[in-house]
Amino acid sequence: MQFFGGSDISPSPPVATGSGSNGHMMYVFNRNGICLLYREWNRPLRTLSSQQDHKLMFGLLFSLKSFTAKMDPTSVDKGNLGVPQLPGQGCSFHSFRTNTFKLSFMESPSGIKIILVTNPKTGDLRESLKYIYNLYVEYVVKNPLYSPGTPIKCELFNTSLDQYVKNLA
Amino acid sequence: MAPLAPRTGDAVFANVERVNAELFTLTYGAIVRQLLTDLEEVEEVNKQLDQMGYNIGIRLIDEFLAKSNVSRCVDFKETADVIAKVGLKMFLGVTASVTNWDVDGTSCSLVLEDNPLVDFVELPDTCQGLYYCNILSGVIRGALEMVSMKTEVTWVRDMLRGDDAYELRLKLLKQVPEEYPYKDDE
Amino acid sequence: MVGREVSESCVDSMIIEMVSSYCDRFCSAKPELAARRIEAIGYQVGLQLSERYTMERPRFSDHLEAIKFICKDFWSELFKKQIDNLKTNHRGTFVLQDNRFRWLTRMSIDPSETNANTSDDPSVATTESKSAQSASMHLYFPCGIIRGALTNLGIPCAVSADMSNLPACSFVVRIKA
Amino acid sequence: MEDYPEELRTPPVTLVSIVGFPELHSTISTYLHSEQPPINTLALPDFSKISVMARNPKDKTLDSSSAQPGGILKKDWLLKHRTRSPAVIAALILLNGYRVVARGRNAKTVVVVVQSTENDEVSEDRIIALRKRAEVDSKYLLNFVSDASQLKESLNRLGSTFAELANTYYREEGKRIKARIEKKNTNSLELIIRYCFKVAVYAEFRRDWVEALKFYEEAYHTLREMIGVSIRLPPIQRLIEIKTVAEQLCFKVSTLLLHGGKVIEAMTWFRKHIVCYKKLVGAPDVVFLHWEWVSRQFLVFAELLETSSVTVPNTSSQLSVMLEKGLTEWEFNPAHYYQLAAHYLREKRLCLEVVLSVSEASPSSAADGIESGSVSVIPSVFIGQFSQLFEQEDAFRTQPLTDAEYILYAIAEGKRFQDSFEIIALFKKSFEMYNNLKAQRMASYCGHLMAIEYFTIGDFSNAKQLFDGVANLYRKEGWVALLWEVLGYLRECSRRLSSVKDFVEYSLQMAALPISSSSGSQPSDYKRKYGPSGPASLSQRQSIHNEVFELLRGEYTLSSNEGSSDLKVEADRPVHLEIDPISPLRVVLLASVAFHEQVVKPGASSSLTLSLLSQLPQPVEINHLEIQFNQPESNFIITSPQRSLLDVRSGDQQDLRVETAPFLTLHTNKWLRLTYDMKSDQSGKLECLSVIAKLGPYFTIICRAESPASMDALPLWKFEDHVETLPTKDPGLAFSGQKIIQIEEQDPQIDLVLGVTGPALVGESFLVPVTVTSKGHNVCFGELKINLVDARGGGLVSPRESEPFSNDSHHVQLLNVLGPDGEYESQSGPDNIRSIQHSFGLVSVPLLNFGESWSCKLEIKWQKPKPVMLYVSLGYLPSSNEAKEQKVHVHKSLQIEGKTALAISHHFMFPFRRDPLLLRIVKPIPGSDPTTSLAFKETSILVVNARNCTEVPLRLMSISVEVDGDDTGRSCRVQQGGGSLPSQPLLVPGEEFKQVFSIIPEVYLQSVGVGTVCLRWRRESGLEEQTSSSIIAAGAVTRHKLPDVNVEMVPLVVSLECPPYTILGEPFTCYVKIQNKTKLLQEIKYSLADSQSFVLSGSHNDTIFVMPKSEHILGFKLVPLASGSQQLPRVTVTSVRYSAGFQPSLAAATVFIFPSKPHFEMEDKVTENKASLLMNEQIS
Amino acid sequence: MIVCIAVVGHQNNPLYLQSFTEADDALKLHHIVHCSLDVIDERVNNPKKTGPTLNETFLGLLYPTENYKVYGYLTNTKVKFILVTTDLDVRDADVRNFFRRFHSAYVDAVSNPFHVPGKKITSRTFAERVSTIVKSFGLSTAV
Repeated sequence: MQFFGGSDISPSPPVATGSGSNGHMMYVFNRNGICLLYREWNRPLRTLSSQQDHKLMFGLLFSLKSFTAKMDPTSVDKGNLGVPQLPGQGCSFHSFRTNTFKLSFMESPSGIKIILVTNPKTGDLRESLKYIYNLYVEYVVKNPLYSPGTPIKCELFNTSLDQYVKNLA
Repeated sequence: MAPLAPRTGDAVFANVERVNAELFTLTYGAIVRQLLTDLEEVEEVNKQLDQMGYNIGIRLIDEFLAKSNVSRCVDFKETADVIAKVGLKMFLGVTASVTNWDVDGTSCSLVLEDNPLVDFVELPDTCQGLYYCNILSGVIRGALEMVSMKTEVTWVRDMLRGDDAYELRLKLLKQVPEEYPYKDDE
Repeated sequence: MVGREVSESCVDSMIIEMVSSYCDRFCSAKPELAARRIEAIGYQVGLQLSERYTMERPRFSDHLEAIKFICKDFWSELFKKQIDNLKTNHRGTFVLQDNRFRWLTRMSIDPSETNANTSDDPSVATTESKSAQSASMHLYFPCGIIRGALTNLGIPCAVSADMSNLPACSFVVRIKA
Repeated sequence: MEDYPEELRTPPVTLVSIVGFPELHSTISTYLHSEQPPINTLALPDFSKISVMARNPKDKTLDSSSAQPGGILKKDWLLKHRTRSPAVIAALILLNGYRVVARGRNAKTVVVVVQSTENDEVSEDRIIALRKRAEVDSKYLLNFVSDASQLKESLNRLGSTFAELANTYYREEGKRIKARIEKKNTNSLELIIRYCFKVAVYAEFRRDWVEALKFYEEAYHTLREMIGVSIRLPPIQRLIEIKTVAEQLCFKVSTLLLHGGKVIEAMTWFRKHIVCYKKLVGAPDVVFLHWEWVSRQFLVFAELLETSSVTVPNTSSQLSVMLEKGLTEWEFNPAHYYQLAAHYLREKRLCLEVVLSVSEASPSSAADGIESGSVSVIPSVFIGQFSQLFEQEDAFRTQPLTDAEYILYAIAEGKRFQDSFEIIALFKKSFEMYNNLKAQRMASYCGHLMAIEYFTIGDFSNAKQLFDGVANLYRKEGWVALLWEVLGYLRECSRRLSSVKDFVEYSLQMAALPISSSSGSQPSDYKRKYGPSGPASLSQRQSIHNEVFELLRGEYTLSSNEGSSDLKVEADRPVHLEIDPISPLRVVLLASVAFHEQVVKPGASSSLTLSLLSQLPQPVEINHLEIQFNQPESNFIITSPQRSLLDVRSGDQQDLRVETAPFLTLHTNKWLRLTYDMKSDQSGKLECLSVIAKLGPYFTIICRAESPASMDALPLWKFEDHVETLPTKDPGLAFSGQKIIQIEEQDPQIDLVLGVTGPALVGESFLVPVTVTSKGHNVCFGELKINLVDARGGGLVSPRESEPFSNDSHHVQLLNVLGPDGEYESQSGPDNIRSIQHSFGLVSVPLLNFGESWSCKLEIKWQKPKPVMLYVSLGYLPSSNEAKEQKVHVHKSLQIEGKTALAISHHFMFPFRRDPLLLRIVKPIPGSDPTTSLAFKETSILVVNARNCTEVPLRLMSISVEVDGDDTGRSCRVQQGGGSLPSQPLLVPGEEFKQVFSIIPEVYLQSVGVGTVCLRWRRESGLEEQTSSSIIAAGAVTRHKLPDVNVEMVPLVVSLECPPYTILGEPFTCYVKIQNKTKLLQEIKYSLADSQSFVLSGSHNDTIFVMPKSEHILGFKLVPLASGSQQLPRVTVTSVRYSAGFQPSLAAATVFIFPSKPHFEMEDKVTENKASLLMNEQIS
Repeated sequence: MIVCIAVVGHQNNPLYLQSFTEADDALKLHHIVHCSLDVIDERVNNPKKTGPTLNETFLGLLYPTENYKVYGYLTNTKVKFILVTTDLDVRDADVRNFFRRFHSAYVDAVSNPFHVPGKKITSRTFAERVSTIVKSFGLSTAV
């Protein structure tokens, strides 16, 4: 299927190893912390209202980022904790793992944050996130009917996303 | 594993889907003319073109980042360079040179010898004061804003007005860090 | 500047922006006016393109020849493909169908709305029609191009388009006697 | 071409001469002339006249000697050979009266012996003697018999001989001359040319075109060599002569080519001719002669083309030739050459004018001499030469001219002609030709030049007319530069014609032309390159603008160069211009008017934007504007504060509303946009008609208002590149704005109610009550329109279907309009206009004041069950003074179903236990429903049932069977069984009603109309109260046509008689009565079957005979064995004659048996029984 | 030498007309060009008479006036180019070549967004380009 106008810019979808369908859910936030997309494939237990959920998730990332920056042994200038930074500034984490799930995270310099929650055994998903980012560009940003900053409602995107996440290592 | 190195402008341009420039050039020309008829005031047209450019910029930035593998745009100097060498190339197939930086490195010029927007174009006397390529400045402004650089982009030279090149002046106003959007008392 | 190229997304994003500024900013109140302007822009482009692309070729002897030119050379200049299917009633109406119209390939209507069609909630219905309308706004530009090109070739006509099944799109050309 | 000598224009014709016998000449010459090819005759009465034949001895010397010849071609040579030097001389002689035959040089001689009759014998020897004397070969000694019998053949003989001889003569002459050429015994080009010419001519005599062509061309070429070398004449005249000769040769050549069908060759030849002579302008003083000559070349060639009607080649081969020769379609077209002829004639005129202006400056003596005519110049013997003729003593003597003299002569000649008319004529010719070819642009170019010519000779009205035509084309196609020139002329013309209005219009047009100084930046050299107003430029426009506005302000007077009347604009001579959308002045002032709404309520206000545009180069100050509408009271005036209202308030417009605008100045191509409020109380459309601009005291422009929506691009400007702006700021308005606004009528304050119940029933006259109640408005001049329309579409009228029950073919009909109390509307008041048609009604409503109401009833009748839309609309004036108010309208509509009230059916029966034998003589046509047969003169029973198929109860008023109008008298007697209706019965919905009639057919016919069932009924309740109206009381009628029946004679009637009941065990008798109604003896077999329930006596089966017209009765005694209703033993009666069997039906053969004797009054029971039993029995 | 070159719109309105003569017979040239439209109509309306092959843009020699030759060219978009020259023997190839180059110049000119279709061509670049093409007329053999 022709995703990127035949260009080889984007990583070709990483080969799906192991049994698919271990993606739990995914968030896409923009630079203003608006949740553009929340998609879930397998979340047996939901306790919070979706707003609460989104807010918590964003908060988690936000602080986690400043923590990591703070902790960064390599860089000299350490803003004090909680001081906001520029996207891509300082170091950043790309995933953490709990006993029940793994959260993979990527942020584009334009502040688009993609969070993918999968089962703890999944491997490095950075490429996959990048690929998803490309999907986002192709099917959301370039959709004539999509106005930037609004929640994503694009069939093409959702289908190809589900498709992709379904057989994800 | 290390993130891929940012690509060169040529590499990117070679790989994106391209169309022949005529359609692009003529379409833009038609838009400008229509705006002139509808808005009558040249100043207003400049403004609207810039606005349109801005809107385009905030869309294009993500495609740019996605396809050029540029992972960080924190340093203004770098960023300006990337725009000139990769950004413009990737979309318009032309590159600009980045010149006369000011001392504190917050403003510079992008100089283009030629750009596909202006092929065939010849400003009529009635339209002096029109910045024909104003959409371009808008695009750059918008794109930079998306990477949290508030800038001011203005035309210094314009071949359509008889200058020897197209010169855009980029001035960095401030870099806005991203802040926590929610009230804490929620 | 022969053979000069730009990235496709330049054209795409410019057209997208053009449409949205006319629909949302300049003529937000009156869609028909916006449509008119967008069509006019397309018209001029079509006029100029036909001027360029018919250089170095003998004059067309009849309407059909001109239409065929649009379907073949003209279209592939613009979209790197030809019109997939041309129908006519031999009384001045032609239907040009492009099974995968480049400018619609990335257009996708809000799924919630599409399934909202089935629901009989009027408010949803209106939003649906709204999105359909804004989608159709994107067709005035290509319609204008076609009309411009044909008019310039001496065939005054009216052009409308239908995109009921994306990304296919069919343009209906009605030649004014 | 006409001024060429005839001999040059036409191919030469053989000439012979006959001498003697004048009486025969006419016969002979007419005959010869009619020969093919014809022969001209030179007839001489006798030899004394022979001297007239050309024979000038000089010839010999001149031709042979190589002495310098005086010229190239002799003027009279050709003529001579065609008229005076015959090829053959024929002497007509009588044998006896013989004289010597004088012989012309080289001419062939023939001696013709004339005999009155053939039979007078000519002796051989005399002939010989004669021949000897006359020295003619015997075969040229003909005899000519003049009497009728022989005449013909003699003539033939003559003719052929002459032809032959002539031919040889010309050939020999040709040879002789050719020989000289070949001998090269002369080096004088003149002679060679002359010889070639002669040879060619001789060839022509022989109709040898090829040779002719060859030698003409040779002559032509040789002539070409002469240029420069010859020094015989003074240079100017030398050239003149050469050109003249060249002209002749060229003419000959092209004629031959064209007639030979060699069109392309002719073209190329002619082109060469022009090319090689065009440069030979000659001395400056006589250039005009050259141009005249050139012009003539074109003219002649044009005429040649026209006369030899050539067509553009269209075969590919010709085309290719044409192409490589570089020829184009237009060169095949005389118009092309006429135009050039005209062009060069103009050239000539101009040069001549120059020369004249010079010569006038210095009048020379010689000139006087020549003009005074003491010396006269005449053409010399040689073509293209002139010499002057002196009168000395009594002798004339000619002497050659010096060039100086010649020039003077030529000029003097030149002066005598008014070339302009010639020029105009030529242009006109090509103008018309081009028009016929639909080559409008070429035509208009010619028209243009024509006009200029008129202009120069001061015929301005003609010029103006032409220029106007041309201007239109240039305007249409936007050729501004050309238009400018033409307008310049027009402006000048109208000045000369002293018409101010035109002058102003043209000036304004010019001033508004789209010319920026960049274009038309030409050196300011006016010489005939531009029109009178010089090259087009912005500055010119501005000066013209200023000039005309000064004129309009009356500050400047226009001098029409006649000096007669100076043109001034002033109070008693104001200027009004009208500008409509197609006027060329539209660029001067354009008024676009747009209402901001399309529809508005009366009295409510809407804004109106007025946009003015002018292309004049300078700002224009408007004193005030008047805006005019179709509703005059809406008109208003706009002034700028600078202006005082004094000049506005002129006369009648006192009461007009006055608006002010900040300023009223129009700048070039800038919209002046003004917006004001408008309101009108009058409903209907309010349209802005025109805008009147008053500029200056004496100048007004009335400008037709245009809607932006329907405003197309401006003329002229539409081809110019300048940023277009919209008449209104708001683009929406600019595209859709209209100069018309619709003012709604005020909403009615009236109730219009159609009170109606239930569906209508077919046949009844259905009443629809209509009530008008005033709720605020008074109703004046109210009028009620009623309309019936078929709800299913399609009219209510259907002429096709035959409508048995309605005299006209309307399915549904508006019968009438009844007053509120049911009596006819018409009675209520005379003022009441009212017209009723089948589906349309118009009723006037009396004046109603607030709160009052009025009502009426519409009486509608359905003939067919179908739904109908009823439209009722009320139009009225809310107050009584018609002047201001407009009608207000209320509309109501209602669909009414039409239903059939009663479904009627019927069937026939025979009386109980009485069965006539019907033989069915008529077999029913297969397919058609078998018609019922009734027995003649026998009673049958008709049962009619009517079912109420409505939802309302119906009261039956009467039922009867009526004779159909069409059949005459009663065919059968019908009686209502059980008397008439007891009391009018009431049928509830769905209920059925039966009515019995007895029928006795009284005519014996194949098919007999029984009649029609008429059911009179009316609605019960519901519409009760309205039945007060008479018609309603009458009730509605539903009809049911009974089918025709077939009446038959009955041979036998079998009737069964037995008691309706008996008692168990009690014996009783029953009879079978057989009536024989025929006059024949009838053999009847009968048989009787056994039955368990009865014991019976009497014979079981037997054959009996029934006497004619009598009856036979069979009786059986029976004893019932079982009780209850029992079947009697089956009786079967068979008529042998008709082989028709009969058995009583089961019902008829049933009898009730009581177990024991019941106790009740029997008598009337029986009758009761009969009556009820009668009902359920069918004809078997 | 080329004395005049004109572009005429499909409503037969002049879009561009430039003369290259010192003698100011501009008007005359206007007339010549305008008249030549009749010939073009003729050629286009009944093509059997046209010399060059059917529907070719180059219409060939339209008609010779006394001292000029007029050539025509009709684009697919019904725009006419008209060339007036004083050379008496012109090579077809040269004319064709000229028109080809002129056409592309024209196309670029009308591609200027500020050029309103069907209106006068006022572009200076166009004018310059045209004058160079005119100058080089006949010098180079047809490409």
